[in-house]
Amino acid sequence: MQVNNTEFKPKIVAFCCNWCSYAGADLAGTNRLQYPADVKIIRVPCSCRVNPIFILRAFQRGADGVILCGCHPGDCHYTTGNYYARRRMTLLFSMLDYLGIEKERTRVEWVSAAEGAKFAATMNEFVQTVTKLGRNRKLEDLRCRK
Amino acid sequence: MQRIGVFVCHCGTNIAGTVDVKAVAEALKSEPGVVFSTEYQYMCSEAGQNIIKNAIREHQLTGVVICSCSPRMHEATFRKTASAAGLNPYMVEIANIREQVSWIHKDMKAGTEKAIILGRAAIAKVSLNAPLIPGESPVVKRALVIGGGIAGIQTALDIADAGFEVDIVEKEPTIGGKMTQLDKTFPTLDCAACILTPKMVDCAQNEKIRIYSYSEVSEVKGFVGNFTVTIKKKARYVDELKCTGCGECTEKCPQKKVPNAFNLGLDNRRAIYIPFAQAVPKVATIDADYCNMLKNGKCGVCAKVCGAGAIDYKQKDSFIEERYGAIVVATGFNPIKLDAYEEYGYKQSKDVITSLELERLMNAAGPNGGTLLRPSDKTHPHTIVFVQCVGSRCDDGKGKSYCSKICCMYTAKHAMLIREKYPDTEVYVFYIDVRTPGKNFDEFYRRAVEEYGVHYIKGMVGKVAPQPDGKLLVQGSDLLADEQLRVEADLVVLAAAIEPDKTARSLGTMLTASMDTNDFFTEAHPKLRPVESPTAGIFLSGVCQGPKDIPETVSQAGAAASKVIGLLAKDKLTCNPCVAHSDEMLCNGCSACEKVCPYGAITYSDKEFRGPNRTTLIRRVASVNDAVCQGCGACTVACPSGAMDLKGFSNSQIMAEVDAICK
Amino acid sequence: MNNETLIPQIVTVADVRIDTPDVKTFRVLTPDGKKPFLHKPGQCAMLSVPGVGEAMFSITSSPTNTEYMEFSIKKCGCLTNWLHALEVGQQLTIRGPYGNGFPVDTELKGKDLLFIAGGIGLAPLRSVINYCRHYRDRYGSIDIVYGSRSKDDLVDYQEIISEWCGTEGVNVHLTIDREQEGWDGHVGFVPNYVKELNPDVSKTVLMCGPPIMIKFTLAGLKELGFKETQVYTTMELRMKCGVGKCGRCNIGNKYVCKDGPVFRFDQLDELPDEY
Amino acid sequence: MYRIPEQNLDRLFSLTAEKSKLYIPADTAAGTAQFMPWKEGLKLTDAHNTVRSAKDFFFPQTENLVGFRVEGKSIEVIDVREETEDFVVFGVRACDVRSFSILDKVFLADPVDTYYKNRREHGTILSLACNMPEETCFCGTFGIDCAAPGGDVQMWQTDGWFYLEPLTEKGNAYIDTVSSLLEECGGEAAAECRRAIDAVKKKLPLAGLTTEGFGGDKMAELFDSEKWGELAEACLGCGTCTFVCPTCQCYDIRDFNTGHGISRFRCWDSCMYSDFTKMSAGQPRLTQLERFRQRFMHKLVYFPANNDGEFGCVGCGRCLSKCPISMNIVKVMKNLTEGDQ
Amino acid sequence: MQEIMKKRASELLLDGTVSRVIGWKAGDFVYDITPAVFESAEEIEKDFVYTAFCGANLSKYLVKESKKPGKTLVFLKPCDSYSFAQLVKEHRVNRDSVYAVAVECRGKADVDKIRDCGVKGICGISEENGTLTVDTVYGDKTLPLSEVMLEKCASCKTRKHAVYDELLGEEGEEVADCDRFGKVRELESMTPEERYEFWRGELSRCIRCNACRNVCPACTCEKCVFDNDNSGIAQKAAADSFEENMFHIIRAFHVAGRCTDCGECTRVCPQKIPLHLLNRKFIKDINELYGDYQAGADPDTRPPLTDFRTTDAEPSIVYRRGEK
Repeated sequence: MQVNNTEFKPKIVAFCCNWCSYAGADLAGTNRLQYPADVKIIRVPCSCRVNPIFILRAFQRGADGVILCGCHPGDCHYTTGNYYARRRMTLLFSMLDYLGIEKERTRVEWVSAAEGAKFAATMNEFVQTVTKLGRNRKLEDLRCRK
Repeated sequence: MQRIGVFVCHCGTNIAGTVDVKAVAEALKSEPGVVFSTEYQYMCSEAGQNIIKNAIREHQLTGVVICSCSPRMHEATFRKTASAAGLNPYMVEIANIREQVSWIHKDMKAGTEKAIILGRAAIAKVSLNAPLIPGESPVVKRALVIGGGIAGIQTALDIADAGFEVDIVEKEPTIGGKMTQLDKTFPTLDCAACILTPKMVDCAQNEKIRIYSYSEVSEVKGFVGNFTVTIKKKARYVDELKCTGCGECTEKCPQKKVPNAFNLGLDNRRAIYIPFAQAVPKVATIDADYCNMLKNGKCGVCAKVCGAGAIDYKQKDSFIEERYGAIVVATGFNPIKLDAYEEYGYKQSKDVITSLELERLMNAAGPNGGTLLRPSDKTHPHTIVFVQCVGSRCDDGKGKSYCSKICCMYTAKHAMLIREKYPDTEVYVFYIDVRTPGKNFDEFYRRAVEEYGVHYIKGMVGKVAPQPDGKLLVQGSDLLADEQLRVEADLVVLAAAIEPDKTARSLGTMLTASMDTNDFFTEAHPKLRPVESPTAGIFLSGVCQGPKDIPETVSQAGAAASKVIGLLAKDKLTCNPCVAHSDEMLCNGCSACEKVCPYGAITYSDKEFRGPNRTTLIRRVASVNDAVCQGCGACTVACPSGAMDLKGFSNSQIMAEVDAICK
Repeated sequence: MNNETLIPQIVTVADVRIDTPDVKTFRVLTPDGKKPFLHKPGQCAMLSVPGVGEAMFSITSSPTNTEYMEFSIKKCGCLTNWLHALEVGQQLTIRGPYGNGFPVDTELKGKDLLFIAGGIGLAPLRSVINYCRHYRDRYGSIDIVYGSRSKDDLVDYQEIISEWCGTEGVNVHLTIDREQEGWDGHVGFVPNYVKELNPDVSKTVLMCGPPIMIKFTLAGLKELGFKETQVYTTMELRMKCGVGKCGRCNIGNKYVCKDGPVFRFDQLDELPDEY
Repeated sequence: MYRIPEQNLDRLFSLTAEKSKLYIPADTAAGTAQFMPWKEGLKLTDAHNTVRSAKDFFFPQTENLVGFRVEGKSIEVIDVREETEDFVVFGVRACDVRSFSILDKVFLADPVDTYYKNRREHGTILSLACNMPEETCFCGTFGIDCAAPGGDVQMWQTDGWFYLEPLTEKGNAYIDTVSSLLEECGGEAAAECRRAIDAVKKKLPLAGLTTEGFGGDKMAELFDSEKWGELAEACLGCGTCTFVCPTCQCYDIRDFNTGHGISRFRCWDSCMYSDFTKMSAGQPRLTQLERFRQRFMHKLVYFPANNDGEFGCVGCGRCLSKCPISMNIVKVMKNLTEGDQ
Repeated sequence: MQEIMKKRASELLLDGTVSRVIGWKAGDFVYDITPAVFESAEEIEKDFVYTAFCGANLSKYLVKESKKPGKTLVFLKPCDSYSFAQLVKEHRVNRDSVYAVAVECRGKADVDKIRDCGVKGICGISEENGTLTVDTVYGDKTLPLSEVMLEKCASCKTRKHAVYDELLGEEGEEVADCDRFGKVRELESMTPEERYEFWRGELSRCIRCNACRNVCPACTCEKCVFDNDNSGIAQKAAADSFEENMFHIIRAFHVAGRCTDCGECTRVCPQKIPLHLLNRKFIKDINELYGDYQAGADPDTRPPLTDFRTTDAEPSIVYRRGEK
C-alpha cells in the first residue's frame, strides 16, 4: 500500500432506473446542477434489476459507496419493481450492517424524473458521507487493489 | 471478441467545453476490443451519423460506443444509424458524457477522467452485447369486453365503431349492469334508463358486436394480440334464437315466489323471467333454483305456452372458445354486504335500506311503481335519514379503507328528489365530509342544501334502533353543534360502500392482471397509463379499476376502447427484444420469477432432459413469453440460480460496467 | 528460482488458417519469431488466453518442422470461441510439451502404419503423419483413413491432397458421412470403410476420433484380426496442470496428461472404464 | 534426546519465533484447533488435532502462480513467486507428518512443483507424539506410529516435560537455535511414553482395521464393486473430506481479472465436486457415484499402484469426524471388504 | 421409537405402499449416522437407526428420490418437515410420490459438544431418559443430553410438524420459550467494529468446502451460481476475505425467505462457523419488517422476497438503526 497524500476521492457507483432516476440525473445535468465526478451512473431498466451481487461486486472492485435510485414507490414504470427492490435492499443493507460493514456506504433513494435537484443533492450528500467514511476496506478484494 | 468503434461527440461546446474529447477518444482507443476511435462536432448530425456508418463498414465493427448526450435523447437515433449500416441496432451503447459529465462538472481534468471511465464502462458492456432481433407476433383483430355494464357497453360500441369485431361477455341474463337499476342520474337528474337503453339496443343491433349474456369467462390463455378465451354459456333453458321475448311464459309460470333480484328482492318475480322490459337480449331465462320442472320434473307450463317452442329443459352449460387480440375488463362493482353493521339495524328492520334499494323504490318500474313507500308497511315515510360512508373510509376492518366516491352525489340526488316529490318529508343526511369534485357537482349539492332544505349534519350515526311503533330511532352526533342528536325516522337509507364484483379476483388470476388488496385492477401507470393493466393486452374500463361515477366511467371506457383500437389496428406487434430469458439448464422450476413478474410473462412446463447414463429427467422449467415481457428484470434477481437473465442488461454486462467503473 | 512448469511463455499468433467451418489452424511463434519448444509427435501443449481460460491442445505440426508450431482447434467452448475470433498478431501463452506422444522411435519403427481419423481427430495424428513422411525410410507403408461429416469438414484437406497424396508409399482414403455434390470419393462412416478396405493385420494402427467412431472401428479391427496391442489412440480429458498433479485427468492410476495421451488399447483395457 | 519443562514452553516459542516464523496448534474462538502464527500469549491447544491439516503449510488453499498484464494484443508474464521465509511448525501429529511424504511424491515428482518445493525446503517440522489418540484415529492401519511421529524433530510430552529428538539435519539445526533452553537427557522417559501410547493404541476401536484387500493390484475388482452405489448414495458432493484431508492434493488453476491485470492462481479443488472433470465435450464422471469412487480408489488403489504400495491415506480420522453425513474411508474400507472376511 | 419406525417402514415396504425408505443408517461409533435409502425390510432390520444422533435432515434427498418410480417414504423430524414443505412449495419435490412419516424428536445430540466437554476417544454412547452415557477409550462419562444438543435443537422453535401423511409417536408443541434470535440480538447490540471483528473471526475459518450449501434443503439449484463459470462470480476456495463474505452473504440472501431455519448449515460446518446466525438475521428482519413468516409453514403464502406491501419500510430504516 503506498501512502497517498492527495485528498481521498471515493468511488461511487449509482444504479439508476431508466424511467425515473436516470431521467432525474439527466434533468440535473440539463439544469447544470453540480455533483462530484466521483459518482458514476449505471443505467438499469428498473431498480428491481439490481442484484445484490452487483452491489457486492462493486465493493469488491474497489467502490467506496453504492447507491440505488429508482422511481418513487407506486410510480414504478413496471408497477411493482421498486417494491421488490425495496425489500431486497432493506434486507441486504441490514445484513451488511450486521456483518459490521458501514451501512452508510449503501443507500436507496427514490428520485423521479422531475427531481433533478433531488438527484444532485442526494449525490452531493452521499459523496460527502462516503468521503467521511474513507476508503472501503471491509468489503474489498485485496487482489483488485492497485 | 468484438470489433468496437468509439465515437466521441463534442456536442458543439456542450461537451467539448469541459471534456477533452480528443483525449477521451485517444484513451479509449487502447481498450480491449476497440479497433477504431474518433471524435466529431455533432455525432447526431447527418455528417456525424455518416462517420459512424462508414466506420462500421470500413472496420467491420461489431459494436459501437457513442460518447454523447443521454441515451434517452439519441439512443434511438444511433441505433437506426447502426442499423442502416448493417449493424444490429442493439450493438450500440451510449456513454452519457453530457448530462452526466460536461454539464455538471466544471473541472476539465475531472470531467475528462470521468468521461473516459464512462466510455470504458460502455465498451465493457458492448463487448458482451449480443445482436438482438425483436420478435413479432400477429394480432387477432377481435376484442373481448368482460362485463356488459355502461363501461363495457361504451367500450364495445367505440371499438365496433372503429370497425373491429368485439364480444361482450355478461354474467347476467341482460347487459346494462348497475345503471339499469338506477332511477335518475346526478347532476342532471335525467332518467338512467332513457340514456342507457338506447346504447343497449345499439349494442344488440351492431353487427360487429356479439353479446354473450348469462355467460362467464372460464379460461384465458395466450398473450397480447393472441388470447384464447373459453366462455361458459350458462344454461338458461331457453333457446335464445327462438325466444321472441313475448313474455307469455313469465306471466303464466306458476312459481310466483321468487325474490326479484333486479329489484334487490324488494318484490317477487316468476321462476322464468326477463329481468326488465328493456332487457338486451330480450330473452327469458329459467331460474333453476326455483323452477318446479327443473327441480322435480313437475310443471312444464312455460313450454306449453311458448309459441316459439323456445323452452329447453335439457339445456346444458356450453363452452365456446374464441381468439382475441385484446381484452377489456369492465366487471364493475356491487354495494358491500351490510350484515356486519348491526348498529344500523339493516338486518333487523325492513325500513333500513341501501341507496340502491332506494333507487328501485323510487323507480317507476320498481316494486311500488315509483311511489316511495316504506317496505315494511307500505306507508309514506315522513322522516328519512341518510347515513353516509357506511363501510367507506373505514379502518375498522368491517368496511373498505377507500372512499366510494359516488355516495355523496347520489345521496344529494336522492334527498333532492324526495324533497321535490314529497315536500312534507324531512330529510337528514349524516356525513363525514361532503365530497363534490366534479363538473356541476358542488352546485348540485348546494342546491340540495339551499333550495331543497335538506338537513346536512356533519357527524356519524351511532345507532339505529327499531322502535315498537315501527319508527326508527336514529342516534347520532352533530359535530358542528357539538351535540348528540336523536331523530325518529321512518326510513333510514345507508350509503353502502362499493366494492369490485366478486368475479374480479378469479378473473384477475386468469388474466394474470395484477390487482390491489381491495381487488381493484391495477393500472399500468397510475397517471400515464390509467386504462391499461400492466399485463399487455389487458385494458381496464369502469369501476373495476377504482370507484368512479358514470361520466368518468364512460370517458374511461372510451379511452380503453381507443387503446384497444390502437392495438388492433396493428397487423403485427413488435416485441421489445430486451426481455428476460430463462436458461433451462439452470432453471430449478421454483416459481420465484413467476411470482414477481407483473405481466404474467413467465410460464412453467415440464420438459424432458437428458440425464446421466442415458436416462431421461423430467424437470419443471420456466419460459418467458417475449411478447408479454416488458423487460423490468424483477425475475432475474428473484432467481437464485441465475437462470433468468435480461437481454440487453445481462448480469455479465452490468457486472462488466461495474468492473470498468471501479477499475 | 527453479524453472516452473506452470508458468507459461508467450507466443504470438503468426497465421490463422480456416480449415472447416468450425476448425481453425493457428500458427504460433515466440515473440522473437522462433518455435516455442521441441516436442514429440502426439504431444500436447497448454494454450491460454489469460482471463479467458487455459486448455490442452494437440500440437498438430510435426516435430520436424523447425520453424513454427501449429494447433488445429475446433470451436466448442469459451476459450475456443475466443481463439476463433482472434486476429493475427494476438499473443497467447503456452506451456508444454506435455504427454508421452506416439512411440515413433521405438514401437512404430519399421512398421506398416494405418492411421484412422475422424473429424478433428486428425489433428493429433497430423503431426505423426508428417513426421513419418519426413522420415519416410524408417517406416513401412502408410495408409490413412480419414472421414468427416462432409467435404467441408475435412481438416487439412489442401495438405492432404497436395502433399500427402503425393508422397510415395502413402495411401490416403477419404470418406464423408453423406453424399454431397462435388464429392466423388467414398461415402460412408469410418468404421465401415475400414472394414471395406480390409487392411492387412500386420499393420500398426494409430487412431483418433469421436468416441463412437473409436468404439466401432476398434470392434471392426478386432473382427479383421487385429490385436489390441497393435492399436494406439490418443485421449482427451479435462486437464488443468498438464503435469499429473492436479488430479482430474486420471483414468485409474494413469494421468492422461502425463502417462498419456497416447495409449495402446491393451493398456486401456487394464484401466477402469471411465473415459 | 533433549528436554524442556512444560512451563518453559512459552520461552521455547518465543526463542523459536525470534529466528523464524513459528506456527503452533491453538484454539480458535469456536473451540476448534488450528495452526496459528505464534504470538505472545498464544497457548498450545488441548485438542488432539487441528481441523485443517498441516498440508496448508506446503500446499496452501490458494496461491498465486503467475500474473499477466494484457494490453491490446500483447501479453506480459509476471513472475509473482517470492522466496519463502524459514518457518517452524510445532506439534504436528504423526499422521500429518506422513502426509508430507505422500504430498512429496506428487509435487516433487518430475516436473517438480517449485511452489511446493520452495515451502518444503523452508519448513521445519516438530512433531508431537499422540498421548491420547481419538477413537477416529487409525494411523496404525497405514503403519504409522503415533508414538514416534517423525518429522525433523519428534517430541513427547510426559510428566511435565517435553522431550525432543532431532531426526534430520534441519532438526539438528533447530535444536541448535534453541539449545539454550534445552537440557540433554536420556531416552527412558520418551520410551516409557511410547509404551503407554502403544497400550492405548491397542484399545482404539479401529485398531483392527487393515489394508488387506486394497492396493494397486486390486484395481478391477474394487472398481467394479457393487457397493459403491450404496456407499455414495448419501454423499452431498461437498468438499469437506477433501479439504480437511492431509493428503488430498487436487487443485484447480483459475484466472482472476483484478481490473489491472490477470492473476492466475491455484486453489484446492475436490474430486467430489460435480464440475471437477466437466468439460465442454462431456463429463467422464457423471454421477456422485463415480466421483465418490474416484476419491477412495485414488487413496486405496491408484496411489499405491504408482507409489510402491504406499497408501494415500494416513488415518488421521478427520474425515470421520467432519463428514456431514458421516460417510468416510473407514466405512468404505470395511464395506468393500465385508464379504471377504 | 426406533422399533416402531422400523416396523412401520417394513410394513409399508412389504405392502407396496412405498418402494423405498429414506432413513438413517448405523455407523461405527453410534454417533456417525449416515442418511440412507433402504429398499427392503431386511436392510431396515439390519441397519436402520433412530437415535439421539439422527440430526441429519433427510428432506433434501427427496429432490432426487421423489423422481424415481413408486413412492418414497421419508422420516421427518419436526424441523425437517418444514424443509420438506418448502421444497414441495417450490416444486422441487413431487408431493404425490412421497410418503411423509412424521417422527417425534426431543432434540439431537452434537458429538462435537460432547468432545468439547473434554470427552476423548468415544467408543459408544447410550441414551436413557435424556442422559447420555459415553464409553470412551479412557473410561465412562455421563452427560445430560440437554447440554450437548445440536445448536438447532437447543434453540428448537417447534416440535410440531408442518406436514405429514402419518405420524409416529406423539406430536409436539411449539416451543414457547424458544429464543432463537438471542444471539442475533446480541450481535445487533454490538458496535459495527465489534460485529465486523466477530464475523471476520468466524468467516475467516471458512474453507469453502460447500458443506453448508450442499446440505441446505433450500440450496437445491441445478447449478449454483458459485459453481457456474458463466455467472461471473464463480469461485472455489475463497481467495480472500471478500470471497468468504461474498459467498456467505449471497448464499444467505438466496435462501432468505425460503430458509426454514433447520440448522443443517451450522451442524455440518467442519469449522463450526455459526452460519445459522446469518439466516436468522434475515428471518428476524423479515419477521420484524414484513410480519412473521415461517418458510414451509404453509403452501400458499408468498415468500417475503417475492411479495411486498406498498407500506413496506424504506431501506433507510437500516440507516437509522442504532440512532437513539
